Amino acid sequence: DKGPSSGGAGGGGGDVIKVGEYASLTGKEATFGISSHEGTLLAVEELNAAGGVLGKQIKLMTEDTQSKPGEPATVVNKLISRDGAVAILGEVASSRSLEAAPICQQNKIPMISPSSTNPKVTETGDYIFRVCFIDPFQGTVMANFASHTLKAKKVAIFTDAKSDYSKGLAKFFKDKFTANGGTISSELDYNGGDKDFKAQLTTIRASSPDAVFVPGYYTDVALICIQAKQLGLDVPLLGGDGWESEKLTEIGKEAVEGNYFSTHYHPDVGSDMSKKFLASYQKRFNGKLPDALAANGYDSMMLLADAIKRAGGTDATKLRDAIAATKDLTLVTGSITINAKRDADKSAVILQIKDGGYKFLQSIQP
Amino acid sequence: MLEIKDLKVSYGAINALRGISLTVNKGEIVTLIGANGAGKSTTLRAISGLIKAQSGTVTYEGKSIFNEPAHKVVSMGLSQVPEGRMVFANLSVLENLKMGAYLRKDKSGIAQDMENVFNIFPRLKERLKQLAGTLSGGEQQMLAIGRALMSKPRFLMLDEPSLGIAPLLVKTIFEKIVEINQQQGITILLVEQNANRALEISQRGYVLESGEIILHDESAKLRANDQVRSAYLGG
Amino acid sequence: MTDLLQQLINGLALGAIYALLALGYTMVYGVLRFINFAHGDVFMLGAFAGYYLAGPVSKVIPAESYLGGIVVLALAMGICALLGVIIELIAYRPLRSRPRLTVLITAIGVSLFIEYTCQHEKVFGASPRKFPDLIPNTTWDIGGVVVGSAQVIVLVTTVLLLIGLTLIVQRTKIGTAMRAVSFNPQAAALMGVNVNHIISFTFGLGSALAAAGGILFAMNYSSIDPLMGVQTGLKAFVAAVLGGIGNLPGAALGGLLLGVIETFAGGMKGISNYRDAIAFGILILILMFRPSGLLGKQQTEKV
Amino acid sequence: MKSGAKRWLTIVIVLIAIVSAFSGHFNRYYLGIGIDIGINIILAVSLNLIMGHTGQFSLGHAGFMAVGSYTAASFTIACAKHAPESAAPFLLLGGLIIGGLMAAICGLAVGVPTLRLRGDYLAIVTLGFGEIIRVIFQNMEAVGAASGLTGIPNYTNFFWAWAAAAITIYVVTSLVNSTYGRGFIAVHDDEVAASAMGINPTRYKVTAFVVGAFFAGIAGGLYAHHKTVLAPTGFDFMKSFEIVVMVILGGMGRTVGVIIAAILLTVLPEMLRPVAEYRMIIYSLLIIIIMMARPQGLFTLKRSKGANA
Amino acid sequence: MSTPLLQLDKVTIRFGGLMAVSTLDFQVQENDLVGLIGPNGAGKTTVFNLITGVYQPTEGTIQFAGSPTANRKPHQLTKVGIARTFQNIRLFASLSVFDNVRAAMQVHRSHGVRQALWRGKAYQAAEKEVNDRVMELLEIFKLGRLRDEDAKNLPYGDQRRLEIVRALATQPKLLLLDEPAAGMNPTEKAELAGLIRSIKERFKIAVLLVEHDMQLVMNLCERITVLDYGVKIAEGTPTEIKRHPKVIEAYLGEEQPA
Ligand SMILES: Nc1ncnc2c1ncn2[C@@H]1O[C@H](COP(=O)(O)OP(=O)(O)OP(=O)(O)O)[C@@H](O)[C@H]1O
Ligand SMILES: Nc1ncnc2c1ncn2[C@@H]1O[C@H](COP(=O)(O)OP(=O)(O)OP(=O)(O)O)[C@@H](O)[C@H]1O
Ligand SMILES: [Mg+2]
Ligand SMILES: [Mg+2]
Repeated sequence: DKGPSSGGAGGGGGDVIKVGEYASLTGKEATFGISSHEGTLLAVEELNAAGGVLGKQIKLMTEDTQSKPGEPATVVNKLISRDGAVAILGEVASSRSLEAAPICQQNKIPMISPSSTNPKVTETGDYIFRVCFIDPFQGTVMANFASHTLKAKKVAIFTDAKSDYSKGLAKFFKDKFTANGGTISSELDYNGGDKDFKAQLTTIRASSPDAVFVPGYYTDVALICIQAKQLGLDVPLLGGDGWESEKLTEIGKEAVEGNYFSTHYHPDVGSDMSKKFLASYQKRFNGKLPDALAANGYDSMMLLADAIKRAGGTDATKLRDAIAATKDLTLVTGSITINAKRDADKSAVILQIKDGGYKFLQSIQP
Repeated sequence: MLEIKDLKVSYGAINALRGISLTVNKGEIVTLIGANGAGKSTTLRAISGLIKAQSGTVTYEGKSIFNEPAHKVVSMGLSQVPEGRMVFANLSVLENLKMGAYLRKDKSGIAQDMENVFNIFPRLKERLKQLAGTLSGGEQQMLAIGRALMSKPRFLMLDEPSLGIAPLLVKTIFEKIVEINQQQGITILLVEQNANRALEISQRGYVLESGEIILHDESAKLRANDQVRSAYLGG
Repeated sequence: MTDLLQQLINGLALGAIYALLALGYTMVYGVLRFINFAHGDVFMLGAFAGYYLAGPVSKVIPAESYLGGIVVLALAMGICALLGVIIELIAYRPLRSRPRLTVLITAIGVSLFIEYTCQHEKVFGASPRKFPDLIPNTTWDIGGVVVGSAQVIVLVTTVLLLIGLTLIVQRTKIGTAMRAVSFNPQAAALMGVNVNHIISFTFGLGSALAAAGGILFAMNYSSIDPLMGVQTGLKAFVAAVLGGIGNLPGAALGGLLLGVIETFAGGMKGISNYRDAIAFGILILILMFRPSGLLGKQQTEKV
Repeated sequence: MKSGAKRWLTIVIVLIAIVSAFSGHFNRYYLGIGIDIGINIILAVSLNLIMGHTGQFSLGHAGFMAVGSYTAASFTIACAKHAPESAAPFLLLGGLIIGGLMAAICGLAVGVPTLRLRGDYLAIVTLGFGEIIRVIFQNMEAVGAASGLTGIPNYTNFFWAWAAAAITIYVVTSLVNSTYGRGFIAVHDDEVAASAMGINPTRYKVTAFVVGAFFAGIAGGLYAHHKTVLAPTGFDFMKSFEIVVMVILGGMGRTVGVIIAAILLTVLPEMLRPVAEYRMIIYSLLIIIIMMARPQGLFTLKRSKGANA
Repeated sequence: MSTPLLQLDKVTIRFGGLMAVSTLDFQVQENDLVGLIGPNGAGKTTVFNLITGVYQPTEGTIQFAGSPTANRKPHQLTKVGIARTFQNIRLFASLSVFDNVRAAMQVHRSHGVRQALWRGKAYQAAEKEVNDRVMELLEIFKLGRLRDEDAKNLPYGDQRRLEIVRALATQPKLLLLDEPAAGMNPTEKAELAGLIRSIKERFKIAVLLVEHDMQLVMNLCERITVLDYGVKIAEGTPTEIKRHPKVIEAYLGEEQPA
């Protein structure tokens, strides 16, 4: 059926609001994509249960990208051109968000990325937004923490060469940390999904750092912590929000104890919304604890809903302007303001892993 | 000992056998001759279970072996020297011979038969360790025959055993065929292009043409038959 | 020096896992002449079998004991052997007489099927899990060189299995039959070999090896997930080819070598991000000079 | 396929041009899939020359595609700044050709030293080559490293994709159906006999590699200007597998079958989208089932025989 | 006397410890029909492999048409005029009968990739000429009606004949036939003998024949060389060879068919 189509205009009519989501639900990065999707799903369910937005139910249309480049372009085209989505949410991986962003921009459909931290994503155009940190912020936060709080002089950096998130954080960490007067004792790379890190860790051990910065995802980080311990590398390991997941402590056990990472919130100091989210997520998903990606997924939908309300509808330009005008909106991951670069300004917290849980250390304003 | 009735085989659209019937009695040597592509090899393959026939009956020692898998048929004492030799190229000569005795358990019997094979084909003994794939064509043919004998068959089917064999050895091979038939009591179904020789040593013969048996008689009579002489014996 | 030694140990332990998996690839290849791409997935299933068995077994035999570990290993190997036999029966056997590339695609299909099915939330789900400690986990620190018990066990198991398999293939009747089937199944059938049995046996054995590899891997690295077999399986396959596919000692050698190369490349500053490229580069170089792998025989085809 | 071949090619390209003139009316999603199909046809048909016709098991096709895509994209990105909008088709064409040539050079670089290798050894080396390419791009900051190359102009349209596909099909079939080209299949069937018949196996194998790689590079260039973003992970061995599956599913050496397989394997996953979470499970099952139902390949029309036929 | 077409000087080849051919001197003149016989494993096929460049001799030299063949690849030697058939048939199994011959014809065609793609007038004329020649050759061997059959589906005897046609298509000066009559019955063999003689005359080529059928060899060949264990044990006319005691002992056996 090749009938002519609306080409993506409208779609807001009728009694539902169609929101498109693309996520890696299968493939190598499925575990992250699924988390993010679950957060978004929860938000939609809560919104609909509360009567929807502007009296309309939200219809979430989710497409799987299989963690594969090339797919986002196809599915976002489908969501916009065939299914008539008025806004797009996604993705976790920046490289895939970067593929979808030009299409949204071209079709003038607002896109909000929950967790793509690469600065380039929102540079694509004025319809592209995000609710997460960007690499410079988190990298800087942890560099300052290493220099000022840990008083580290020599730090090793261990990066996931496959992930631009990891590389971004590493770069900004390095810039700030050396600016603070520290030295980088060694820089090594791994490939996300590797299981054996002993080779690199042995070299890191030989450079005798005061701490190791590992800006990666919990799946790898848990193993890195274990193998570092095994090799007798007894210095603190630091990371970013990619660490946050119950899996980190479940797999890493005592090996992850005492390490530090930055993330969005901690229940102890978070808003009521954070606490409520924690409870409802656990209830909805069989007792599973939400990770940072789930929280961002949730927030991306909530931010969109808020903007739709303020825009009074789903007219693309108005919606875009409303998203851009978001200010001090309290969400799960903190109070969010969309800045001129269409990135989210929000505070970060630094946590330490203690007794299988997280201990709040400090909160940092953007 | 072996009785085939109305056996039909086809390869896709090609009807290789259009319903042939043939019998081999215990202790006999029977020859199957025919032009290229007549279906001789197909007959042997269908008997030994290497290919599936469409219809017909194959009875061996009173039991039906129609479309039984090859390894079952072999375990009943029926062995084949296949066309194109099919030696195990990546195994040594010795291992090939041992494979022939795969189903046997009697160590001393195996050793004795091995000696027997070496008596017929001394060349094989010289090359025990050589990989079968590097043997000359004739050497491979010797190995294929030797290997079949190692299974101590009661019924042996030979598909062109003299193919590519030097004259002196051809003579030996035919002598040995007679010898194993008479001394060991092995019944033999022989496919040969060297029809003269084959009919000399066999009791009866069948002539196959385009998938059908057109003649069947005592070997001596076939040799005297004008039609057979002009078509298969070279005038 | 300490670091060099440490890297060597790291490399050997990693390589031993590759070797174990490569043995399975090579076994199946040796008989059927096709690459069983689902091998890496059986490896994963072996690890998950261990994961689910550990609980029940620990009710009978105390957890974190060597006996318990061996029981779990044996059970998982048995389960996967059966699984391998079933996969062959259903997916590969109907295509027996077809060109082996056809079977290869089916194998890729089976591999994808297992991966996606296991990633489904109703099966294992996509996220990684903690693999229980099956055996007492000790590490020895010998002058700065750290060796873990799991690493030692992997190495020892690999060597033992290699010896065992080589004996089976070279010395036993069934081994000769395996080699005969590999070259010419028709002729083998004419010798009275039940080709189906031999192939089932090979698949069973190969899959059991994969399961052993999976469990040892999981013991070493603590976490398991449905895609754990993809990368490792690929590397093991590379190792098998490097050693000369179809050749058992070659597979072991290839695995160890690949592990060591990867480890040294990975541990080098500045090029650690090129680790896989370097490993493959060296592999290509080796094959250039030894086109049939390290221990593979050059198949001289007589014309 | 005789004297008419050239005329056929012209007719088909004109047809494609006419269809694509109306492409503005198509849904972008379907249009995008249409372009994907064109690209996949190029990939499959070109790999078919290497694998199906010449019998070299290559698992590195995605690597050639990567080379072509990155080269073409870098070229157009660099030139687009200085050129007017109307130059787009020429930039694309230039990019495609440069990308194709670059890939062809890589094909030569892989083909020549690996000639001594057979079967699975060749497969491994090509796979290794593909992975090396991927790792290099993943670490090359100039092309965006892990975050990928962005800002590629969206030049590829239905016309370009399908015209390139038509040309690929034309070239590969013309080549193979000529007296010269029978050598490809002869080398596949029996290398020893081929060389005894005066056919230089080396030359044929390298030619297949180079021509195949060239078109893979073209496909890569089209892909780059279609998706407008390139990520190195998109060119890993799974991508090569996908193309191999198309070739084998289509029936090695059967061009029509391979084209149909390329279409089917592009459309099938899209059609399965409604079953969401079961999609890839069903997809993989279908591959297995198709392989069992038609082990000789989807399409087994007799290969065209003599030249007079 | 002019230089022989093919000349082997003290050619030796070893496989490990086995000396398959040992200091062999041997010649073939233009338009000669020479037989090479000997027991199984004597080294006949190996001699073919040496002449065609499949193997390189361990020692000694081979000259073809006056120039040494050392270090030349089989396909290069085919180009200068050596063609062969194989003892274990090696056709291009998945190509049709027609295309088997056509593939062999590309040797002497000047057009390659470029012409095949452009398909100009000259190309089409050349293709047509090839096709005509292929059919002509097939007809000589009565294979014309099988032109579209896949080679692998032919009966054994037809495969053997197709091998000869394919070798002829390379337009050789010297044709090496390795047991061409194997698997044929006496009637078919007689027919084949006639064919070999006629192509030798018609195409003015030399033929070197390996064959175990003595009737065929003795009737056909002008000269015969006998090998045993890689060593030349006799050389001469058929009549001489038939009576040669060494040959009788090693190869022929006592009673000989006429
Ligand atoms: N695998 C096959 N596929 C298709 N046709 C086949 C196959 N094998 C044999 N045939 C055909 O079946 C017919 C009988 O072949 P078969 O091999 O039985 O003949 P034969 O009498 O043994 O001939 P020969 O003397 O040449 O060995 C022939 O027409 C042959 O072309
Ligand atoms: N590649 C090889 N490796 C080892 N031995 C070989 C090789 N090729 C040939 N031989 C040996 O060399 C000897 C000569 O073999 P060749 O094939 O030339 O014999 P032939 O005279 O053609 O015999 P036949 O009449 O049986 O075909 C044989 O004993 C064979 O086993
Ligand atoms: Mg036959
Ligand atoms: Mg020979």
